[in-house]
Amino acid sequence: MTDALLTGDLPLPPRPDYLRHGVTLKSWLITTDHKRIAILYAITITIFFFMGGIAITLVRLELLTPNGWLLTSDTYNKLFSFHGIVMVWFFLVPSIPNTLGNFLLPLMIGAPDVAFPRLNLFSWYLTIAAGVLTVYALIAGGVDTGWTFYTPYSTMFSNSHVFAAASGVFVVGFASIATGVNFIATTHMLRAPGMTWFRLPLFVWAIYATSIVMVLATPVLAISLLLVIAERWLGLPIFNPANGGDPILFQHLFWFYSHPAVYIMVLPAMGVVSEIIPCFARRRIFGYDFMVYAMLVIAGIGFFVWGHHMFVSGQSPYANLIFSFLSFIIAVPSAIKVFNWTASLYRGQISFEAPMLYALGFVGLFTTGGLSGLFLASIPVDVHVTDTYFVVAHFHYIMVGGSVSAFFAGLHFWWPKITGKMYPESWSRFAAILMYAGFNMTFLPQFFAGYLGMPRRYHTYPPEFQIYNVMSSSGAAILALAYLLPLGYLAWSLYYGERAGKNPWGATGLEWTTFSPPPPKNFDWQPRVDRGPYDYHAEGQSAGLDPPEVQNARGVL
Amino acid sequence: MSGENAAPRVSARQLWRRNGLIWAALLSLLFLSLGLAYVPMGRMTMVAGIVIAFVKSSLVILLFMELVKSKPLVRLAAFAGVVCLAALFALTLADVLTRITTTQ
Amino acid sequence: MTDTSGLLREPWDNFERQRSAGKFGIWVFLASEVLFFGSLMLTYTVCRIDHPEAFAAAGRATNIWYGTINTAILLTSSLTMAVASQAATVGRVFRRLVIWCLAATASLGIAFLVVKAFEYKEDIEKHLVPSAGFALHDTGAQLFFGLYWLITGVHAVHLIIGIVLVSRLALLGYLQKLQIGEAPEIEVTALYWHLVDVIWIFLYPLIYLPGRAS
Amino acid sequence: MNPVFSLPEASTHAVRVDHIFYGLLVLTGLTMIAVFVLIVMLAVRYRRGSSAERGPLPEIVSREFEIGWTSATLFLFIFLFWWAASADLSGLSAPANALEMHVVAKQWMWKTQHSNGAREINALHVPVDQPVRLVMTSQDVIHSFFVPAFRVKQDVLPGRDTEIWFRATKTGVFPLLCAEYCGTDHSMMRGRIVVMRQEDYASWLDKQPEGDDLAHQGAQLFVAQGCSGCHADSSSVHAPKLTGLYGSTVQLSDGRQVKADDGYIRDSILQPKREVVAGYEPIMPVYAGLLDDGEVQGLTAYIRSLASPNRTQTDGAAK
Repeated sequence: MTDALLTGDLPLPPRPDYLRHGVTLKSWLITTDHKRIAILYAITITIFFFMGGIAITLVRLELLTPNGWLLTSDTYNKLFSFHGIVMVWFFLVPSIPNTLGNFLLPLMIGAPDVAFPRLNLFSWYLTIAAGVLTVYALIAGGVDTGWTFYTPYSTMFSNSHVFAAASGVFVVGFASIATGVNFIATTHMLRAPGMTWFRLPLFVWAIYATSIVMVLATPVLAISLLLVIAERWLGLPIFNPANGGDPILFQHLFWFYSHPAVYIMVLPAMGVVSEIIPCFARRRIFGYDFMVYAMLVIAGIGFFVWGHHMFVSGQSPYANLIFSFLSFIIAVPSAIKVFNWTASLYRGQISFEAPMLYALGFVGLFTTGGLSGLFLASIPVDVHVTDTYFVVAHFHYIMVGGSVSAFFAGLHFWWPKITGKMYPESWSRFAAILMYAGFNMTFLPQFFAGYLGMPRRYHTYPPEFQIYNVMSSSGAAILALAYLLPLGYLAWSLYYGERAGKNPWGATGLEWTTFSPPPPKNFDWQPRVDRGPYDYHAEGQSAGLDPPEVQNARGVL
Repeated sequence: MSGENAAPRVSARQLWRRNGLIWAALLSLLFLSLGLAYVPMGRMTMVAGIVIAFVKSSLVILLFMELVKSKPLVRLAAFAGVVCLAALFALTLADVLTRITTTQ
Repeated sequence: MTDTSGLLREPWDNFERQRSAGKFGIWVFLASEVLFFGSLMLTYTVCRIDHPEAFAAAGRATNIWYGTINTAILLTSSLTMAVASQAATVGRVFRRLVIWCLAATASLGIAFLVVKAFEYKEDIEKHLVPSAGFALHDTGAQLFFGLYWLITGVHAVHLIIGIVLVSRLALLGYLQKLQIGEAPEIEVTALYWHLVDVIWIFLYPLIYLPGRAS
Repeated sequence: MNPVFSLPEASTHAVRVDHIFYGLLVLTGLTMIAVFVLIVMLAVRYRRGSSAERGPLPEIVSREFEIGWTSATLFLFIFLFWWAASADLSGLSAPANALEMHVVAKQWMWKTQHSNGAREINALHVPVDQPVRLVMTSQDVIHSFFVPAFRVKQDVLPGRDTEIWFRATKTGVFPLLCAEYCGTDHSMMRGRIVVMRQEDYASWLDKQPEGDDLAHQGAQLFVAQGCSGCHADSSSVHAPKLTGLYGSTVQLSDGRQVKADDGYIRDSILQPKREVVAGYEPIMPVYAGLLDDGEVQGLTAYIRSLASPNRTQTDGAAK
C-alpha cells in the first residue's frame, strides 16, 4: 500500500458506507452497527425533544399572565411534569452519550464497533418501550407529580398516571445501565494498538466517566421508582407516614441518582467542547491531564453531594453541612475546566465556524450556571432560593444552556463525518448566536424572579413577577426558533449540502482518518496510534496554520 | 486453554473437594447465624447476623466467583460498586441518625 | 488448539479478549446490581432504625424454617454452579459434569421458588400482606412486610431470570450446541447466579432473624 | 420601595442571608466578567491570521498554572463554605423566649394557631422584634413554608414536626408561599404574614374570637380520648404520671434516657411501644390515625402546661 492510499487520497474500490449498506427499514431495525444505532437514537431524542418543547411552550404561554388564561391548573401541572420527565430522561440523559457517544466512541479509539453490539441495540429498544409508556401516560391523561415524583404526593394523593410514567422512567433506566456497561467495556477492551489511556481524546474520557455514573447511580433511581410503584399500585406501605414511613427517604434515593444525572448530562458536553476548542484554535488543549482528572473527580464526588437538594426538606442540619461542604468542593474541578478551555485559546489561530461558536456559547453559559451554583451550595442562601425560579434558571443554564449548546456544537462539528455532507455555514452561525441570545433572554430574568421569591411550579403567581415572566416567555420564543432552525437547515444539507471530505476541519483524532461517512466496520485498515491527542502543533509551540502532520514534522526536526 | 486431548489441569474430585469445602463453611456459617439469632445479646444479635452475612458473601464472591484470581480491572469494578453503596449508606444515615425532631 | 473461531463475534478479532470483555462487562453490571439491591436494603435499614421493636415483632412473624431451608438451597446451588463454571473452563473433558451441574443448579433454583411459594401461601393465610386486616399492630410492622414482599419478589424475579439462563445453557450443552470448554456464557451466567445468592445471604438475617432472641 | 425590583429585608435573618448573597454576587460577578473578558480578548487577539505574536510558548509551564488555580479556587470555596455554614449554624436554634405558634398545612391552605388558641387561615399575625418559633406539620403531602421577605423556608412534612423561627424587624404585610409542589392548586396556597407592633399584636390577639387555648383544648381531649383513665394523677392504673414530665429526663425500659420534649410526647402518643418508660408495661394503645395533627399539638401543649405552670403563664402573658 502506498502512502497516498493510506491517507485515502486515492479512490478505493466502491464500497457502500454505513448509511447505504442496506437500505430497508428492517436493515435499520435489526442493525448492530453502532453508527446506525446512533442515528436511531438521534431520531428518537429529536422527537422527544420537540414533544418536551411543545409542552413547555404551552407552559411559557400560560405564564404570560399572572392568573392564567389558557390552561387549568391540572393541565399546567401535567405539562411541566411531562416536560421535565421527557427532557431529562428521554432527551438530555441519552442526548450526547447515546448519539454522539455511540457514533464516535468506537471511531475515536479505533474500534470496529462497541463491545456488545446487540446489547447496544437492545438498549435502544428499551428506550423506545420506555418512551411508549411515558407517552401513554400523557395520552391517557398525564401525570402531575413533577419529574421528581416526590412522595407521599406521588404515592397517595396524585390522581394521575403515575404508574405508567414511573414505569417508563424505570425501564429507560435499564437502557442507561446497558449503555453504560457497554461503553465502559468498549473503552477498556477495544482501544486500537498504541491508544494508551493518556492518548485518549477527552471526549472518550468524558463518555467513560459518564458511563460510570450511569452504571452506579441509575439502579438507585430504578429502586426509588419501584418503591413508588409498589406503594401506589400494590399498596405496600413504604413511605406512608401513617404507617411510620419516611417520605424524605425517597428524596435521598431519588437525588442519589438525580444529582449525578446532572453530570451524566454535562460531562459529555464538556467532552465535546474539549474536542472543538482545540480544533478551531489550532492549539493543544491546555492541561490535558488536569482535564482528565477533573472529569474523574467530578464523576466521583458527584455521588456525594445529592443532599444539597434537601437543605429545607427536614434533613438533619449536620447532614446539610456535610453536603454543603462537598458541593463547594465539586465546584473546583468545574472551575479548572473553564480556566483550561480559556487558556487553550492563548496564542491560537482561532476561527469561528459554527461549532466553535456553539462551544464558546457553552463555556459562557456553563460558567454562568456554575457560578450560580455557588449560591445554592451556601446553606442560608439556598434556603431562600431553593424551589424558586433561581433554581430553575440555575439548572437550565447547566443542563440546557450547557448540554444542549454542546450537543449542537458536536452535531455541527461531526455532521460531515456522520452524513458526509457539510451544513450551511452562515445559517448555522446565525442559529448559534440566536440560541445564545434567546437562552439568556429566557433564563436570566428567572434568576431575579427567583431571588425575589417566585416559587417554581406555580400556575398562577403574584402579579409583581409578571414582568420577569413576560421577558422569559419572549426569550423562549426566540430560543424555540433557534432550536427549529438547525432542524431545517441540517435536513436541507442532507440533500443539497456540499460533499465533505475525510477531515474538513483539519482535526486530529482517529475518527477523521476514515471516510465520511465511515464504512460499516469504521476503518479499512487497523488504526495505530503513536502520538497524543490534539497534536495541532509541536510541544511548547504556539498554534500554526499548517496541518498537524506538517507541524509535527517541523517540531521533531 | 487445554485442548481436547490434553490432560485436564484438575480432576473432577479436586473440583468437588475444593468447592465442597467452601460450601461446608457456608452452611456452618448459616447454622451459626441461625443459632446466634436466638442468643439475647441486645443489638449485638443483629450485628452478628450482618457480620456473618459479610463473611458468607465474601466467601462466595472471592472464591466461587473467583474474584481473588481475577484481573485488577475486575476487582476495581466490584470495588467501585461497594464504595458507591457505602457512600449511599453513610450519607443517608448521616441524615437519618442525626435528625433533630424538636429543638428547644 | 481448539477451534474458537465459531465463537468469535463482532467486533472482536481475538477470542481471549472477547471472553475477558464479557466477564468484565458482567462484573460492571453486577456492580450496578449491588446498588440496586443495596438501595432496597438502605430503605429497610432506615425504616428499621425508626421502628426497631416493630421490625423485631415482624421478623418473628416470618417462618424461619422456610427461610433457612431456602438459604441452604441457594448456597448449595452456588456450589453446583461454581463446579459447573470451573469445570467448563478446564475443558471439554468435563462436558457431562458441566451439564449435570447446570441442571442441578437450575433444579435447586426451582426448589427455592417452590419453598418460597409455600412460604408466601402461609404468609397470606396469616394476614401478613399489608392491608386493612393486617395481623400485626405495631406501627412499622406494615413497613417491614411491605419491604418483605417487595424485596423477596424482586429477588425471585432475578432468580427466575437466572433459572432460565442456566436451563438454556444446560439444554444447549446437552444438544451439543454449546462449545463447553470455550463458550464464555457459562462463566458469565455463573457470576450472575452467585450474585443472586449473595443478595439472599444478606436478606436472610435482615428478614428472618430479627426479634428471635426476645 | 417597589416590590418588583427589590425584596424587603424584614427579619434579622434576611440581613444575614443578604450579606452572603451580595458577597457571592460580587465575587461571582467579578469572576464571570474576568472569564468573559479574557475569552473575548483572546478570541480577538488570536483570531486566525491576526498579527499577534505566536512562536514558542513562554517558559512557565502549564503545571504551575494548574496547581495555582486549583488551590486558589479550593481555598476560596472552603472559605465560602465556612462563611455560609457559620451563618447557618448561628441561626439554627430559636431563642428560648420565642413565641410558639403552630402551623398545619393541608392541600391547599395554611392553618395557623396562636399560643392562646386563636386560629387563622392563610394568614399569620406576628409581633415585630420578637422571635417567633413555628412548629409545623402537614395533614397530607409535603408543603413548604416560605416567606421571601424573611428569607426563611422549611418543608412541612406529614407525620413529623418541623420548625422554623424568625424575628421580624419591619411591620407590614408580607407574602407567605408554598414552595414545595403539592398538587393541583399548589400556586394558590398563598397567605399573608402580618407583622404588627407588639402592642398592636397584643390588642389584635385580644379581639380574636375566644379560640380555646391550645392547652385547654388539650385538656378536654385528654379526657375525651380516654387518656385520663390511666394517666390522670388520680388514676389507679399503673401508667406514667404526666405532672412535671415535660422537660424532664425519662428512663426507658431499654436502658436509654431521653428528654421529654415535643417529639418524645408526640411519638409516645402516636407510637407508644417505641419508647416504653422503665417500670411500665407496654399496654398503651396506639393513637396513630386516631388523632389528627392539631389534636396531637393540643395534647402536647396540655402536657407541657402540666410541667411548670409559670412557663405557660409567660407564654400566655399577652392575653
